[in-house]
Amino acid sequence: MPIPDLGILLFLGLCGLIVGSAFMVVTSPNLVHSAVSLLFTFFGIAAIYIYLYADFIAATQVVVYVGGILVLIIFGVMLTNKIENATITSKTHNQIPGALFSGILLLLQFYAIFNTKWLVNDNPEKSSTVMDIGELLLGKYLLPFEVVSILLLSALIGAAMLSRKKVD
Amino acid sequence: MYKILDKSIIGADEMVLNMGPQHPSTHGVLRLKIVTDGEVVSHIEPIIGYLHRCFEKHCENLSYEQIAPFADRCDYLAAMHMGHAYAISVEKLLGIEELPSRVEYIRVILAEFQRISSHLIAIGVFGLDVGAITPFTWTLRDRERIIDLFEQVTGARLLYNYIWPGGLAHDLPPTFVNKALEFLDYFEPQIEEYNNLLTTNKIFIERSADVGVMPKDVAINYGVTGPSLRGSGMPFDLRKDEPYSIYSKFDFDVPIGEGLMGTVGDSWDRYYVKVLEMKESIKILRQALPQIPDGDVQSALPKKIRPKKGEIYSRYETARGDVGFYIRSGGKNTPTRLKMRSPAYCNLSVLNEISAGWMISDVITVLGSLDIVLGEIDR
Amino acid sequence: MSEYINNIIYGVKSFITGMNLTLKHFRNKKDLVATLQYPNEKWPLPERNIGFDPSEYNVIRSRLHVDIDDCIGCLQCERACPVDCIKIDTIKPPKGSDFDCGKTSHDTQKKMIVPRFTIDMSECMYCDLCVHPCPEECIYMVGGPNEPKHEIDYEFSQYERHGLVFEFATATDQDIIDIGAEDYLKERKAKEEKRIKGENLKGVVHQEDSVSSALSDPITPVAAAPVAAAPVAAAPVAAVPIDFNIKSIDFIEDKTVRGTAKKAFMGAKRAKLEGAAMIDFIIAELDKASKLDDDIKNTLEGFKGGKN
Amino acid sequence: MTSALDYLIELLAFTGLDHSILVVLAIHIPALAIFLVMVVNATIAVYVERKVAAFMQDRLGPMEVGLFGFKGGRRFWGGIGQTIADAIKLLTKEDIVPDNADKKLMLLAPFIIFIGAFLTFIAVPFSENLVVSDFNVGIFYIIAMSSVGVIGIILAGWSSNNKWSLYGAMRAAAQIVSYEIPIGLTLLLVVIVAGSLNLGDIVQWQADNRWFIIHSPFTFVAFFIYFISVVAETNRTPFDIPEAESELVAGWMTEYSGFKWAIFFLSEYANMLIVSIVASVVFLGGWLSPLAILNIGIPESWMILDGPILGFFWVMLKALFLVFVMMWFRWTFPRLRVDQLMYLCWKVFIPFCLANLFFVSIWELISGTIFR
Repeated sequence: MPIPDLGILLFLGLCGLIVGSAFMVVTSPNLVHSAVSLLFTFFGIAAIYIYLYADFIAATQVVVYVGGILVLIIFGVMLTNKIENATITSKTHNQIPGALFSGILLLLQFYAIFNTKWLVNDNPEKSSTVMDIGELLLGKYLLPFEVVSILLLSALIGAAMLSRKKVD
Repeated sequence: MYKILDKSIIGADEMVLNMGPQHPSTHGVLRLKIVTDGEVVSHIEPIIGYLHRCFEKHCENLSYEQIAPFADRCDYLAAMHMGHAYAISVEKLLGIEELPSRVEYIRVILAEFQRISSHLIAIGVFGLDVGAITPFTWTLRDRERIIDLFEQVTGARLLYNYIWPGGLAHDLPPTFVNKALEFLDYFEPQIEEYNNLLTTNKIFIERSADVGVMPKDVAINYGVTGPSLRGSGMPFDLRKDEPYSIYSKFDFDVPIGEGLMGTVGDSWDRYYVKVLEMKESIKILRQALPQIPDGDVQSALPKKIRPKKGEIYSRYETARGDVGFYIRSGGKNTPTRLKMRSPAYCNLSVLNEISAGWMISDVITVLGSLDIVLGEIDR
Repeated sequence: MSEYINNIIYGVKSFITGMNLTLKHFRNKKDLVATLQYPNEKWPLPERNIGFDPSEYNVIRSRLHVDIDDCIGCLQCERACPVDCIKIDTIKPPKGSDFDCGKTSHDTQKKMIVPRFTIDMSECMYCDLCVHPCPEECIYMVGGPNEPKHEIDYEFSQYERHGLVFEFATATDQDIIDIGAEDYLKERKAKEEKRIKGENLKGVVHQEDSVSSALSDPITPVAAAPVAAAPVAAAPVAAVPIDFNIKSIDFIEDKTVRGTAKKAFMGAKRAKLEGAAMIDFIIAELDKASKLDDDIKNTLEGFKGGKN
Repeated sequence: MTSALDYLIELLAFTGLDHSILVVLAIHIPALAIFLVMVVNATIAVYVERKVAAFMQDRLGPMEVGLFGFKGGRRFWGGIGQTIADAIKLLTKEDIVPDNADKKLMLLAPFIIFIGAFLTFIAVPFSENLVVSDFNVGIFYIIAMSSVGVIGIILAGWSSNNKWSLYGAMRAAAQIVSYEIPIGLTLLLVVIVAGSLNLGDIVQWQADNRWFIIHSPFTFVAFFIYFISVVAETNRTPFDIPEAESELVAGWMTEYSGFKWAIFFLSEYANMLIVSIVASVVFLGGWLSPLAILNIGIPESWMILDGPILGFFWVMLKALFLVFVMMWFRWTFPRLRVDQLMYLCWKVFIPFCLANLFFVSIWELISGTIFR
């Protein structure tokens, strides 16, 4: 029996993890359980980025989504419900239209996947992507970068305004 | 300017939190029912009685001599003070005016040592409440030395039953004065160490200054006494204002809170008054120790305590404040009614007034600065 | 702004002071460590001259000890104890007997022997009140005048609570028989047997039972105690040999009826009614409350005829 | 800088097995090594912490439990078997789960925290070439992975179904998320100067120039901001408000016992070691000998030890000193309040970091053009 390529096996395992945990996110009746499943989804996606030799993006994925957004999600779920009776649940509504809509989306995606001419690089360079990212961000994409910065800055100031103590 | 959202709109609820009866910082089996909004405390209700021992009712079935050890057990951190307070009240009931001056000197010396040891606990535990663990072990180490002195004098380390109505249980051992002076020489620099480690620490000041401010009028309205009252800037000390025993002979000051680090009457002031009071106690001890007169400590001891019909109320300044004994005698060897006004009980009642609106951590700080003893509150 | 900067500077300064201090303690640990390694090093007990003069007592309160040879059985210490941890029995020789109780070391003639002198150290609160009234100075906290005989012992411990009950009396059974108090011996033996059998415990349980079922009458708990103890003590006293006490009423199943009956029982007892008169009274009371039915009446009547 | 993983794969090549199997084999060896490092570190650190605490408080600390009958010999280093006995006790203890707790999450939470610490260790260099996997984005990876632990803390607090635990979790979340910012900004400053995210390159830059802590006044300040922030990130006193034993009983750990609690402890001390090693690598020259600054040469005969062994020694010496300082903090200072902690982060550290970032850029521009 030929030994299958472990890289492929690992990739398939990761895909399984992502899809499985994403499924858990949607179906779990407990919101906190959903949020925890999301953790595995994010981790799996970070691992996929590593497969693409995008180590910087992978680390960013963990920092932003796991360390930031997921924390805030769990934080919000915890704080907006009573802890005493722990009835944090989510329900499904409008199942039939939802299934139809997502089915159409799935078909569209398949269509896109099979009709795209994928560029396959057999010998990817094992070099850091950080330098390229930095040069692109501060060169070609400087304007979008700055616009996003201003958006974030205004969000920051807004948050500070909202959370300020009441001043008489 | 910035309106906080109406809670009813976003459907936020307040949470009731039970702090105690088993909690590291309630100083015993006190239970605090805290209503919190996030970290901010909106209402505190102290629930007491977990240590209730029917002290007052029990005393009606005990002879006057037998009450003395139970009085000690009320405030177990300042047992000498409670014994002294009870002895003074029974002497008043019996009409004993004059005691041998050796007795008075020994009583005052031991009471001041007890004040230092009790304040050491208060300081160390307050440090523990705000998170500093090292000052606690240092103060307990020094308190241990005072307890050694007490053990030498009385034979017991915590609950002494040494001061009896009309006299003392034993005389002082001959080496006591030297050992006591030795201790004072050792102890004075230690206070500076505590100050360097805790009192002037920036984090400690941030945690305690301006927190739980108790204005003078609030303190008086709630009947707060002792260092907590003096921390609010009210120079009221029974040792000065209604001198009992021989306190009028000594020269000492009554330290009050001055708001050095924040507002007058904050937790830091209540804490610092205790540090200053230890210094004043050392002052009294330095005056009293060399001039203990000779004499028999048991000459005024009544053979049998059977007071005439009547009632008295006597007050005494313990380490925690003004303890009062009301005794009504029916002419028997047991009191027909004994009522104790305990200082920590009155001090605790002010908790909600001064710490509502602060955070959970601050409730602990305020509670620590009030320096309560549950044995005395529940009796 | 200057306040902001000053705050930071003060903070850094105070942190350095504090850290210096703890480092100083860390480095001078050899001199500063205050711990005593307990089983290897013992707490130094304060010393005092040991003598018989009260001012020379060693005042250490570690354990009560009695020099029973010196005890004259005056019961002063028992009375002084606020927690009743001392229990003393004394037997006087009958008049005209030539029994010699002995002399104390103070040359006092003893007038009675002490067959029981127990101190329950688990109850003792070390208040020292029993030591001072003793006329013969024979009870003291170990470390007292007879210090050379008894080592100061502050670490006594036992595996069972019972082990902390110390018996100091040395009077043998023979001594008690010699003095002519066989009754005392019998009584003691009976008590001991009862204790081993656990009858006292049973009594307590029964008593609590009846108290809880008859709570409607506040006097019952107090009054029930002698009744529960009756089988032992009351046998010769009972005038009418009818086996009827408050527990006999328990056959009534309805709680309210039973309560009324018990109330009536206590009323009868207060009125010093006994035997058949008592049962009649109870029946009458139940009838008045219209709670009487035939079963109860018959059973109660049955008590009149002796054993049920 | 080559990584231990590559080295192991080369080493195992003689077996002639398939490359992918070699990778799997080679992964397990460093994983075991990391686990051992964590366990040994926790065992020793707990013992040292207790002794440090005891000596600062004029006590003796553990004195009774020995190792194979050896009680530590000297009076001041007695009880060396104490933490091993404690570990055995914790492993054999009953595992208590509250009735209304979310049992699955309560089991999962300690492992998430553990995995966070474990994954971080992959990129932590113990010496030159002594790193499991040498990432190009080393520092960034470490920051990313150390932020995973906070989810474990929140879950632990939430799933216990205890109000105290919930408070601990809320505080932990706010605290750790906030303090990641000053940590990121201070490390960013180093990255700007060194021009690389790779830890090996950063140490190489320090070898070529000078240690970062003495490079400029701004990096000097940055070191202290970094160090204090990581003390907060690892929940140590004076920033231990999530567990604050005098307020919240034990915060998010209140309902945990036995083995799960031991895992929390393991991770806490592992995190302490990680942040100390990162501080020593980034700011204190890593495996560079401090003797070189003082122009003291090492004897020729010792040069055999150069490379991994001596480098390991220097890294660990610097890191363990920082761990000691953390313990020293803990036994000296009171605890801050939640809002004061946030004040310190947002109104002191972050402004200072931003100013630092600005000034260090100017400093580098000037020193780069004028002095070089």
